[in-house]
Amino acid sequence: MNAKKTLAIRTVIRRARRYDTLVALLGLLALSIGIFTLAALFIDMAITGIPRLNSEFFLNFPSRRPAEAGILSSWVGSILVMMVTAFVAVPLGIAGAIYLEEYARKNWVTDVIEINITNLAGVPSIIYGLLALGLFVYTFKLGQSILTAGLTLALLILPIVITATREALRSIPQHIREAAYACGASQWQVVQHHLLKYSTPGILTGVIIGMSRAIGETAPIITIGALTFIAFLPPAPGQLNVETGQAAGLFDWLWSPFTVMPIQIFNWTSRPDPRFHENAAAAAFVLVLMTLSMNAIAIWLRYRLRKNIKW
Amino acid sequence: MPSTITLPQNPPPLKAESKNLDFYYGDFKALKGINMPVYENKVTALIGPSGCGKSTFLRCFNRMHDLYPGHRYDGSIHLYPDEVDVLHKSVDPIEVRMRISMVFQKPNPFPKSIFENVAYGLKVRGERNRSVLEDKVEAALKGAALWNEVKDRLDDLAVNMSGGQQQRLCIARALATDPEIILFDEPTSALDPIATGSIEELVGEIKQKVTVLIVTHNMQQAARVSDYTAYMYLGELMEFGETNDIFMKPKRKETEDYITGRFG
Amino acid sequence: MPSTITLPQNPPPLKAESKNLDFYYGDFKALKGINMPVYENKVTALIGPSGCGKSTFLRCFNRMHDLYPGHRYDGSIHLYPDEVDVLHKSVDPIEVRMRISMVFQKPNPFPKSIFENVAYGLKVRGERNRSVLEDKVEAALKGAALWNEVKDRLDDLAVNMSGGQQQRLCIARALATDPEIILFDEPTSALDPIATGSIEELVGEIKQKVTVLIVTHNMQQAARVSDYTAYMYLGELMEFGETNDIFMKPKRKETEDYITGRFG
Amino acid sequence: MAIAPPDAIPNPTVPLSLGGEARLAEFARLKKARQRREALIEGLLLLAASVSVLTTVGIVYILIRESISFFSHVPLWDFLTDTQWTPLFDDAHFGIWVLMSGTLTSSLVALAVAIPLGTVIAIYLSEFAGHKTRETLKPLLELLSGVPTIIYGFFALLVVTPLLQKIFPELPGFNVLSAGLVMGVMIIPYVASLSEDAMRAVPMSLREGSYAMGSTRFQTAVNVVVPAAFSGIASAYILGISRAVGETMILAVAAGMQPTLTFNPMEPAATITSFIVQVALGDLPHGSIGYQTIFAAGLSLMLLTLCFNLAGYWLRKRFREAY
Amino acid sequence: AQAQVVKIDGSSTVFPITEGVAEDFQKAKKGAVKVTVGISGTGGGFKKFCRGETDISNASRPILAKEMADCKAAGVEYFELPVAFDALTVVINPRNAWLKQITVAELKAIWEPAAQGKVTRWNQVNPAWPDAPIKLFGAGADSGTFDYFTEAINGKSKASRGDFTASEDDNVLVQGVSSDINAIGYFGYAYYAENQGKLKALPIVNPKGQAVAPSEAAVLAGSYEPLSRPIFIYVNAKSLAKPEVKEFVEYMMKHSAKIAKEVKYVPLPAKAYTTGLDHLNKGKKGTVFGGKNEVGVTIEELMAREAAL
Ligand SMILES: Nc1ncnc2c1ncn2[C@@H]1O[C@H](COP(=O)(O)OP(=O)(O)OP(=O)(O)O)[C@@H](O)[C@H]1O
Ligand SMILES: Nc1ncnc2c1ncn2[C@@H]1O[C@H](COP(=O)(O)OP(=O)(O)OP(=O)(O)O)[C@@H](O)[C@H]1O
Ligand SMILES: [Mg+2]
Ligand SMILES: [Mg+2]
Ligand SMILES: O=P([O-])([O-])[O-]
Repeated sequence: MNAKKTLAIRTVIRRARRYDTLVALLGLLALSIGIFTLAALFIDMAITGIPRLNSEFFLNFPSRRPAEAGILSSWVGSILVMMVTAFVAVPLGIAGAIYLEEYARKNWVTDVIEINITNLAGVPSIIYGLLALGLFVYTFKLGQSILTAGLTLALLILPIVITATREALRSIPQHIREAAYACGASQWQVVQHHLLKYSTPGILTGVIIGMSRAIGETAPIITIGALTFIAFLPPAPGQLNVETGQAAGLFDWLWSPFTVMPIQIFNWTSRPDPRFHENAAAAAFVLVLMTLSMNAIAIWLRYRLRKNIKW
Repeated sequence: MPSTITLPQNPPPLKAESKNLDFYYGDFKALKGINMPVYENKVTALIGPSGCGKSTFLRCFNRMHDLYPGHRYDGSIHLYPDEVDVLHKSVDPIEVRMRISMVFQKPNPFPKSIFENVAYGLKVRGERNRSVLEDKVEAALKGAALWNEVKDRLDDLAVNMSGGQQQRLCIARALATDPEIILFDEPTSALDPIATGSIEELVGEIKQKVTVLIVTHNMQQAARVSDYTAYMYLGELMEFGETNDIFMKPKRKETEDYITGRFG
Repeated sequence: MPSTITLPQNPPPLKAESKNLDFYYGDFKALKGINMPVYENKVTALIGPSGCGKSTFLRCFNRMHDLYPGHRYDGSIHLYPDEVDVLHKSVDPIEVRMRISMVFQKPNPFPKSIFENVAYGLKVRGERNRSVLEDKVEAALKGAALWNEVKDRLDDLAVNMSGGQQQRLCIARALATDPEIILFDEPTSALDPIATGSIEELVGEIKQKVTVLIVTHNMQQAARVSDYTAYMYLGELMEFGETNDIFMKPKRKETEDYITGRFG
Repeated sequence: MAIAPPDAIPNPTVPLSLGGEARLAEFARLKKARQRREALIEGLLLLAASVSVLTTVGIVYILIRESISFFSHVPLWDFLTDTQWTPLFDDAHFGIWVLMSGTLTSSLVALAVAIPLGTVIAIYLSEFAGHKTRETLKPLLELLSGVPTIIYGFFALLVVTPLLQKIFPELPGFNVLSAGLVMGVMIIPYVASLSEDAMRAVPMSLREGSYAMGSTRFQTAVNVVVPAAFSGIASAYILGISRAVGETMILAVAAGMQPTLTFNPMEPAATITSFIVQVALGDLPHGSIGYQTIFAAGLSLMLLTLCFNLAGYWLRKRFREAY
Repeated sequence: AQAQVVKIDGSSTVFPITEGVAEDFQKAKKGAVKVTVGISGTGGGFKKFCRGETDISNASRPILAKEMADCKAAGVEYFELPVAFDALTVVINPRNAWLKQITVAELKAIWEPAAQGKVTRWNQVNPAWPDAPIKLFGAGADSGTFDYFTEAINGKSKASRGDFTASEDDNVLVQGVSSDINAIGYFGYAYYAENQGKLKALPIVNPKGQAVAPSEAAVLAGSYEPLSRPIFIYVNAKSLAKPEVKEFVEYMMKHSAKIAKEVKYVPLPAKAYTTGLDHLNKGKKGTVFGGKNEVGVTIEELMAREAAL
């Protein structure tokens, strides 16, 4: 190869490599925009909110006096709503996914379900709020209760759980199924003894991500009309009412009015007194910490736990 | 083309027999009118070039094809002594699989403990008694020449064993339920020579108790372990006979060509 | 164990030469001190059992291993006439790849039109002139015996062609940039016999213009297409010589065992 | 759910003494019994799977039921052509375009951020970054999508808008720009993560083909990887678009909820979603025209996202990964 | 068994007072009674109230004829109890140096329905004002504030232009006005009082021709007109049979004055609260406003009317 040609080629390569550098830089820049935003948001909340974080903040009800206001009713509400959500979405999601992945034959019914789940994943959360308002609140008369909110969010995260479960099931190699069948297992035994066990990390990841999404949802909860001052906890099962002497039923709390963290934050930020904004920042800090750690756990699960199941 | 079947002079009792067996993957006919005996407590090897239908044939015995839509059997495989046709549609494939175990090409232990792997077949059969389970697991592991290596770590994950150990574990899993037939589909093709040797030895031993059907692409292996050999080609059974005869004096040119390596 | 290298009596000009080449996948040493000549405008075949390092060796020539972290070369591969060491770290792998093309085991056309596939290497080299591109694409497609089949549908997607056509397209793609060497890694293993035949023919033709290094697991193919053959085993070069000699009177027992099919 | 084990352990389960037809009948009976159990389970699972369909049916039913009453008061033509949106006022106007313009403008701003940045990040992570870098940065980026959107809303209003006002002093306190930008950042991980998955699914052999021709990483990414992963990338974009169109709280908090027909991001605007929460925040007099309005708006939103999803479906079908 | 819950909903203006009372009341009762206070706006609150869904409705304007009819249809009878006075405050950006005061006519020119899309610059309202865009912020269409303001300024309830930033959330409005020099907006006095640094209250020229800025004194003196307004709670007469509701209302009448002051409203004279209690005990139901949203009712007038019930 002659020197002139070599030189020409080197020039071409050098020019082409410039784009490599450029894209790498752009990529890093874009990434840092995202990550800096996250950091800025977090630090901003931390600076404003952390001074308010003490045990009273977690144990007090909301109050018109900013210094006394706390998030007791809202974090308890969030947890109760999440319980309902998990209780509904997890079994439904897993069962649905098992059906689609292991049982469904290729026909129009499964096609419909299939397309439908993809579509649902793209439906805005506020639409779920409208569904809940029209159906749960007014048609089924469940009221603006923990049950309504939990069901709404369960429907909202159902596609997430289903998709995650299906992916987890899909990643189990066929030879494991064949081995189990060859031992004489029935289809359900294969599911119960093997598939469910081995897909647990994947399912768990999906559930956690879904729950972290649900816990931060505001719009559907507002839509069902839960923007309310709540300075009490839902009745614990068996809790005695001082005045009437009646014990609360096991599921009374399901019908109780409630508030959740994002609503409390929204409420505080919309108050005139700037000291409430500190409360809002503190509550937001707690909420973000909750969702971020849930996400972090999910990501950790995905990257670590999956490695432990070898085929 | 009719198969050339040379029955032994004093045939041992029949364990199974395929009769006019056709098999279809959708529209593709992968097996064409297979008639072949399987003798009790003998090892029968299936050989033939890649894609000839060895695995397909083997997997008919435990109705493995039922797992996939569009796979279709035609003909029958009778199991003796009761002469039930395992392919008959009134027969539950699960029941067939409980009588006929299988060991796969790639070792495929469940990602569970060694104990649970071996005990799995028993659990599926409803055995819950811990001491019965322990006894049977021990017997199966001994039968698979694995007991000494694993007896102190029955609770370890099976997937952390070596390939050869895993395959022996799969054999133990298949043995644990006292099957009538064990099907082997190229059980050593993922293993190194030493592990291969120990599996071959094992096959020789377990035939005392159970009938073995083994697919292999390794002629030497077939010659070493089997009593009978079937040579398949393009979905047909070309020749069946005692292994010595097939390898020493094959009746058909095609068989000879394949065995001497002139083709394949 | 030293390699047995039989150089031809009147050696043709050298095109490349590997000297004491070691290669590591992380801690695993996949190539051990390979010394081997590659003669200009000749076809050199690399044969050997699976896992012996044929592909690894081939991919050193165009520094393909640079794409993966932890892959390490030791030793050198000199390219003649300018005697540049393609493995030297001061040498830009992109420049190496511009001089040495490669055709892979599985046809891997880009998801673009036929024309763009063939023109791709030229565009990467900065060629923008449409008529130059058209001429070169046509020449390359003719060189790959594909022109007549595709000249009317140059804008069709390449992935819609048959496997054999795709592989010829990949050859055209490799030819289009006038490389000095083309590396083939089992180029026909994914193809049917007819497509295989046409690729083999092609290799015979293109060696007029370019030096060819071809990995194959098919002894007959090596015998048919190559001028020189190298037999590798466990990361070492066992024997190198003219193809006729290697197949007719191999110097080493191992080579003979492999070639006669007694092993592998 | 424990399944009763098959009756007996010893094989065969059907006694040898039985012969011929009786035997087959006994086999059939056993098979039936097991199949019934399995069918019951399958039925339950199918039921669970159809909950998602019921959800859709519920959504469509509710939206359409209320919208029908809505459109019996408001002519569809007015809904589509009126340029004012004052449904709760004395002089009521119902021009959905006012809200559509806000939705589209804010989505465009967000996508103008999310799509280029997300794509560049995806390319960087899949083609340039080493294994370690990718495994740390990608999860970190995904955390962005875990932050509750209401918090992004306040971040936009209280941090980003004042910053923007330093650059554009004319910028009002509520504006689509700031909300859109923050929304864009929120959407980045959706776009980046899915696109990256799609790019990484492109087989190495294709990349090797390109590198073997002497191309650089950039050339390989642009010429080979991106086209090969196109349908996956398109899905990622579609998801990003759905997110943007359906995002609520960021816009409700930071974009001003001002129903004016404008495509200028420097102005406040109301979107379909922010209108719905705004009304929901206040009053929901069941059965009134105001109540029905949010369902009509919701229906429009649903149709909008449906369009995008169908487009995505079509794109995926049309450009199935071809490698 | 449902726990004892006092359900309150309605006006965002009244919310701070009710919330304060609810908070103290629940503390005093050691959690035996639960009180929920929602914010649906006055109109939304009455909707629920007249369906019997709530025990008490917060209202920043009197009940309207249509709402009375709804209540009647559902058999809901109620007590009307004024709890405080508010000065509906018109605010501008503090950097706005040229706007010193505004007349009702000028406000009308800005806010009337006919102005939509037409009156977009300050000099269109008053040539003396600069040629700058008008940025509008106002209460959402479901709020009593909106009803009152439109009634007082435009002469008809809910008659307003629509192209402004409307929010039930007054803080959104504070944020909007404080960040835009050309902005003008309106909401309850409390929100102005809390944000005095960020906002400037615009003096309103009252019917007597004086420009008066909103303040407690001006409200008490009856000179902040026409934007002074009483705010109320309405109590469902049936609910009053429940001891916890009765207790709550009595507690509220005793403590409203203090809490109103705390949250920056103008408390009524002590007599007003005792009159209210009196009505409760004597069963004097109904409204003194006859279903009209009257503008410019002063404290004395209100007292007189209540006394006459
Ligand atoms: N699931 C399937 N669907 C369609 N055709 C199949 C399927 N599995 C196998 N075949 C085809 O059936 C024929 C027989 O395949 P089979 O796997 O039985 O061959 P084999 O003899 O076991 O080969 P090998 O030695 O490679 O395992 C082949 O032509 C194969 O391509
Ligand atoms: N990416 C890799 N990382 C680690 N080891 C590898 C890698 N690729 C190949 N090896 C190992 O290096 C050795 C040589 O592999 P190579 O692919 O070169 O063999 P080959 O001769 O081409 O075999 P085949 O005919 O099967 O293609 C083998 O032992 C293989 O397991
Ligand atoms: Mg096979
Ligand atoms: Mg290779
Ligand atoms: O919330 P309002 O007081 O304005 O009705």
